Amino acid sequence: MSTRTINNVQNFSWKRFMLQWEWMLIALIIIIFIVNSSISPYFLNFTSISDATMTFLDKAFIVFPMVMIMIMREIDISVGSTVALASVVMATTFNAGLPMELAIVVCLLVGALCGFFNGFLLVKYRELSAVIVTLSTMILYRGIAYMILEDQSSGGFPSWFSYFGWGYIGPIPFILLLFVILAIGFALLLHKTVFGRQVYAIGSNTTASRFSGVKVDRIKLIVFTLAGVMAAITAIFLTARMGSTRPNVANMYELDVIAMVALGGISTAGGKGKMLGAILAVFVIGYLQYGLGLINIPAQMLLIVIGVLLIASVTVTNLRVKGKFKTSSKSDSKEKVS
Amino acid sequence: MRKWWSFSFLLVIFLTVLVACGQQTGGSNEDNSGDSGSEGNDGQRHAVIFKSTGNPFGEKLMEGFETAITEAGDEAILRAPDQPTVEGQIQIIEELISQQVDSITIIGNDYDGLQPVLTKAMDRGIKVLSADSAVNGASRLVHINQADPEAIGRIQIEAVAEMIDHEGQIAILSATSQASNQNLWIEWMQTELEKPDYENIELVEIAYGDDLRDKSVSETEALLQSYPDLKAIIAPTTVGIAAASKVISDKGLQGEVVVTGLGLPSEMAEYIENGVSPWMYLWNPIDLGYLAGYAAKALADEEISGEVGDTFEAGDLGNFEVTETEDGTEVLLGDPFKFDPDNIDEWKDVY
Amino acid sequence: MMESNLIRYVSKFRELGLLGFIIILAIVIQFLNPAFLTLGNLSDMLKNTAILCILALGMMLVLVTRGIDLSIGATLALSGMITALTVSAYPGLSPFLAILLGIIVGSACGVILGLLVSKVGILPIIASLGLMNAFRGMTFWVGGGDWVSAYQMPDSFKGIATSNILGINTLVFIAIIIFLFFYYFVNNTITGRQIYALGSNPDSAKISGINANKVYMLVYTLMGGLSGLAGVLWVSKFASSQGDTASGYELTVIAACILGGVSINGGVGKVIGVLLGAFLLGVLDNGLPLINVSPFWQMGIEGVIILVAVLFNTEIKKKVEKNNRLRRVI
Amino acid sequence: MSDYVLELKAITKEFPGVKALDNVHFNLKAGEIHALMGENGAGKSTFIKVITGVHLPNKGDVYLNGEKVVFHNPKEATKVGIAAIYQHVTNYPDLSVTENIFMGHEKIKKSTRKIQWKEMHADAKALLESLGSDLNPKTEMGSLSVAKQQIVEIAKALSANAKIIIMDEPTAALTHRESEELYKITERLRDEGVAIIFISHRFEDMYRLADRVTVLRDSQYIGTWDVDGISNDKLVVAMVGREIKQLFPEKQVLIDEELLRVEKLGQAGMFKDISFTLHKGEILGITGLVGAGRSELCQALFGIEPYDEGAVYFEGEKVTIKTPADAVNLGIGYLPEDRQTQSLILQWSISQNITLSSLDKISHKGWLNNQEERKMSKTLAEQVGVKTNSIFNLASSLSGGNQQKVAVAKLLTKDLKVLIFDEPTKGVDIGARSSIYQIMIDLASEGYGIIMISSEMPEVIGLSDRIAVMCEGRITRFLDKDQATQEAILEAAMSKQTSKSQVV
Repeated sequence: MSTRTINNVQNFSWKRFMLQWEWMLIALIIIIFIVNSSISPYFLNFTSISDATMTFLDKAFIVFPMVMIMIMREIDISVGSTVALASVVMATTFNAGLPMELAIVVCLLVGALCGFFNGFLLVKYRELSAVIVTLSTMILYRGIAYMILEDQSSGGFPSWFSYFGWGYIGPIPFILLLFVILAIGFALLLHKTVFGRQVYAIGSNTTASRFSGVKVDRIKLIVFTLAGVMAAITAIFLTARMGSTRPNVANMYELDVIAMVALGGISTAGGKGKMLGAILAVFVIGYLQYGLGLINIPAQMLLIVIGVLLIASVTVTNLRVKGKFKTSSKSDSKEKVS
Repeated sequence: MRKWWSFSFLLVIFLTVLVACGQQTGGSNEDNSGDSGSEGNDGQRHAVIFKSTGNPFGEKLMEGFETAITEAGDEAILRAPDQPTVEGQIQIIEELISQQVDSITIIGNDYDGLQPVLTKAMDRGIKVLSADSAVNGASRLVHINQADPEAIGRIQIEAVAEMIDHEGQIAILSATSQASNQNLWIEWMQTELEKPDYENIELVEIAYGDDLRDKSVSETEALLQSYPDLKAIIAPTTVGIAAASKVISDKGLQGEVVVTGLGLPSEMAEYIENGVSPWMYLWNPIDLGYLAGYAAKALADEEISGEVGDTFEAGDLGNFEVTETEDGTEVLLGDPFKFDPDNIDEWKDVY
Repeated sequence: MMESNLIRYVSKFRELGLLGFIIILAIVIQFLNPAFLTLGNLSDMLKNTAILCILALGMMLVLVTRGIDLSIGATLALSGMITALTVSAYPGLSPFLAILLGIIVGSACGVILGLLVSKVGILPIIASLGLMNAFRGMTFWVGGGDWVSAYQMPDSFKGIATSNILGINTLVFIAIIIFLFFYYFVNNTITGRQIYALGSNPDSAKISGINANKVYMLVYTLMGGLSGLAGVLWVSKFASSQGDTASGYELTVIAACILGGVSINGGVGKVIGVLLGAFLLGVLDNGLPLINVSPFWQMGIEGVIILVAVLFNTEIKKKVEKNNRLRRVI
Repeated sequence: MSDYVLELKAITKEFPGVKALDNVHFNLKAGEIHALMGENGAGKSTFIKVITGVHLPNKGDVYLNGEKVVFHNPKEATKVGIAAIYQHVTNYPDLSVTENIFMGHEKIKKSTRKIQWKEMHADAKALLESLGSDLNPKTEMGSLSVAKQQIVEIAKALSANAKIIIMDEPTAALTHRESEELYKITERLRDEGVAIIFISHRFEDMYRLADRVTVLRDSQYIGTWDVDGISNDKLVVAMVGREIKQLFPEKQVLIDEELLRVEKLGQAGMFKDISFTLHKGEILGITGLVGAGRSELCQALFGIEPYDEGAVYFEGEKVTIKTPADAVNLGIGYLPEDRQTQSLILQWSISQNITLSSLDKISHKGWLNNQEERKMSKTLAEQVGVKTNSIFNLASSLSGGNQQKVAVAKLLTKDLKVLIFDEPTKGVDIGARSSIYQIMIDLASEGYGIIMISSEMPEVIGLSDRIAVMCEGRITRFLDKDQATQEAILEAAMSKQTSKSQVV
């Protein structure tokens, strides 16, 4: 109909490339490495750095699905409780006579179930906000964990199980290896597949996505279930590191995870941000914490640092989104189909 | 507008961080005196990890530890996670392993949960001992026991019996038993109660206040409601005993219901003076830390190895011997110390 | 139509339903342990619920504006700690000044959050999450890791929680005053109604000339001030101040609001409802130990009740909307 | 004193990239009803917002009773007695009727600043009664029907002592009977000396009520006439800008076999008893007043809000459509009414928008192929004639018409057979309009069956092969192309009495 031709080759722009948030995070990591090794002689050696990764990577698995959840403009604050419940159920079923391999499967199932339940409630009751749903299940899941184990701890796992928490493959911690593999997997899933594209679409404009034939409900269910599964994986690693578990493990993990995702440049207004950013943020917070630990900074200072870092990073990401962001508004966060 | 606020906010943060850093390098903060030091190069470094920050018992214990280590001319590192969790302690231990400290003294948040990381520390040549709240025998070389659990359990029953003339209902208000100490003591209390001397004493309930103020208060109130004839509450936990005493004072039940157990003199001074708690017990956390400090030093110097029969000298406290327990070996500090109206004044400002 | 009338009735008198539930619960507990409905126990219960009520009322306004405040536990601890340190250093300080100090500290915390939400434009859940960490850290920091104990506090200060005013315990008295204030404020002042208008429809509010930022500042500052007040009362009640005071308490407060029928989507929330919501939790806290429910079951039971309340609410709302639609055409 | 209570001279309002008002004049006498007419996107809403102080004009002056005034915010306009009742009812659904009426000017006791509920409830009741309504002022606003909310809005304007009331498409969502009531209220207000600006694109409203009429077109002022002094045809030309027929390309009528058959479709509270058929190559126009259930019907066909009763046959087979994905899989596509919130993701590139609904075509086993995506979006963007230089430009950078073309291009990515266009030219400028019509005609001749929902009479008459007119949830009449006249359609759209026998 029209003779006009439209360009379909994207020019590479240095400016756009360099203005990415991820560079800021990489710069932060470099600064942290420099500062850490200058204030502590124990930081800059291979064992130290690989030991460090082992201490903070367990909760980082939840970061992957949380990135997707926050891109979809939702939130899940029940993940910490899910970790606790999955871990407790795993230990209990094992001590009730189930082989460890099966107990691990049960753990993953419990995680998946918890996540699915969150997703199900959100999809069934579209008018409910994710904050309220996951706040309720957060109390509920940990409550169930307490019902099962009360204040006891449960452990006595077979020795091979501790490999999850402490094992090395060559010089590389097993947990790091798995993290990298999953990180690549999730990054590809989010950025290179139809599924990922649809996740962004949902976060940018849920109604338009639904009208475009995107199966919004199904995708939300999948992502929330994934969050549950990843929480269960965290539970496995955490339990393996402790060799036993209790209902109060993984307390406040959700906050750490959300802090990492927010620092990773994922806009709280939905639709924006990259997996890489969040992965880098895991290392920023992890090494920062570890470095401050090496100079034996008191725990309370650490709390302040993390809190301020979270707010500062969100402020900066907000500045980048420039004015588009509105403080939570009903029409913003909840689609209206009618 | 929003932009302006954002920038000014970031500026405030930046300045605050600068100021905080400035203070940090000023390094007058006692808590982290450990970081200032590269002075004595051949000096050893000994770390102690308490359950969580903001606990006066812990502060005093670490103070004692630091005194001992300083006396020996070494450097002390005092750490605690912000929450009483195993995860937090694991992270700290990893950091200490990276720093290649010479010894780690742990006040465990869980009996078994620290075994993997402590084993790793020992594999890297770090001497590990526990104090106050033990970790299992496989994860430590020796445990510094504040007092014999048997003695702690029995002495509280004896005290209660004396307070209520060997007759009436009593209840126990415990913490959560995660650190397993309380459960062990309660077992010994129950054993002691089987003696014919106490046949008129009835233990009606063991309640758990979770070591939370509000919870301990409601549990105490529930006990008083459910058992109107209750004569005494034993609270072998510092939070529980203070909460229970507070409830009794507020209700004006002095003399009708007595409270005893294990409490901090500073927290309990008020109630010992007003008679709610005629007396109570605790060990001296400063001494406990002090002893742990010397034990850590002795282990690091390979003066002792944690075997039964080893002996070492702990500064002003004299000589101690390593003894056998059901799970591993231990060093016993001594009997619990009794705090009563006569001596509480001199102790309440100490810890 | 019978059914739809019933539904409309239920939704209108949600508070009555809640009250009914509390009464049934009370009867069950009473049946299992006769010590429950005694004067002594009821007054204990009131005292224990007073602080929760105060905080829940503040949280209600925050939720009505579609916000949330997770930092109140930390704010409570911080202002409690600062007040406790002050009274231990100056034992002659009048308790009124102590309360005032707590309110000022709390309000300052609230102002920071309000600025972050209104001026910087951070989502309330993230902003308050960050501040929660920061305030908690500061509490440990100003306290230097130590506790402030009963003997360090002057009697006048401890007396705040134990004394009586007009024959009513001071805590309860303060809670009643605040309740009355809120009742008046949200129902009978323009500012109070503006809070609801803003939560009900932010875009219209703009057209009506309501200054949204001012309202956000107001509710978060008010919330902070109430947390500060609660901090003083808490410390006085337990005669002890620690770094981890009221850790995680924000969730209980939010739960009370949700039970009381406050909608997290804004615009909806009644003072009476919130009061009843707090009472329900108070009855559970007080009653479950009395009927020997293991303390470890309490959290699970609370979780189930909250979830059921939330879902029940939405179902009712859906039905009402459908009925409205059915009445409309054809 | 001026003759006019309100006068606007040479108002120009620009938004980044768009001139929303260009040199517009307007005046209003006391005690008159002045109709403001124009097609969607002509600038009526912006004009209202200038009067009410929501927008500050870039050029031009506003005079109130002969004095120059500047409104910086809505409150200032309210203060001097200007009230607006907006098209999308802007109220507080969770608050009571009384509060909605008095929002912004609550009655308070001077000394205590206490809100005087009793007085307010009583006043609200009196106000509503004066408008002939027996509403309980304590009712929650959100539970009322649109018509009743409308009345509350009028009461709100009155309570603010408004001397000038602006009604923005108030009858759009009302039934005939409700409209009649509104007319009476409006006339009563006029007789009491209130000046009323009445915005509508229903000629019926204008003839029934207005004394004078002002027409805007494409952001420009066209003219002001006495209603008695202008013929219908002239008014249409004034609004549309040229003879209607010119806009619409010739379409060969080539109606083929049946594609879609709908039998007795119904959805509680929205529509009932809908039956029609759609053939290959046919454009079926569905018209009626806003709120007649047209959009709801089509959204039900597309699976957004499933229907409760009745059956849908696609190519002769009975099908169930529960989700949009079901509909798309069958071959039904939907162009939503509001492209900014329902169709496009504005912060995405043109290319990503075009491919969103058919990602499976540019992917292999779930993996996206960028090469394919670029090729596909380039082809389609060129096919519908989007005016842009790169497919990587953001959708938000396009004008309304070009955005709509992107939305149409989205539909073409799929192997669809039935296309539902919901108000395809809403807010689209004249130029882009004719190209969208061209696209629709072309699609029909390619064999698509097209359902077009539209409120624009000329477009319905000019494009459709058949027209179904809806009123209050039912199809009241089918008109063939040669029977279709504005009058016939209007009559059917307003007829409350549904003759069921006419349903084919």
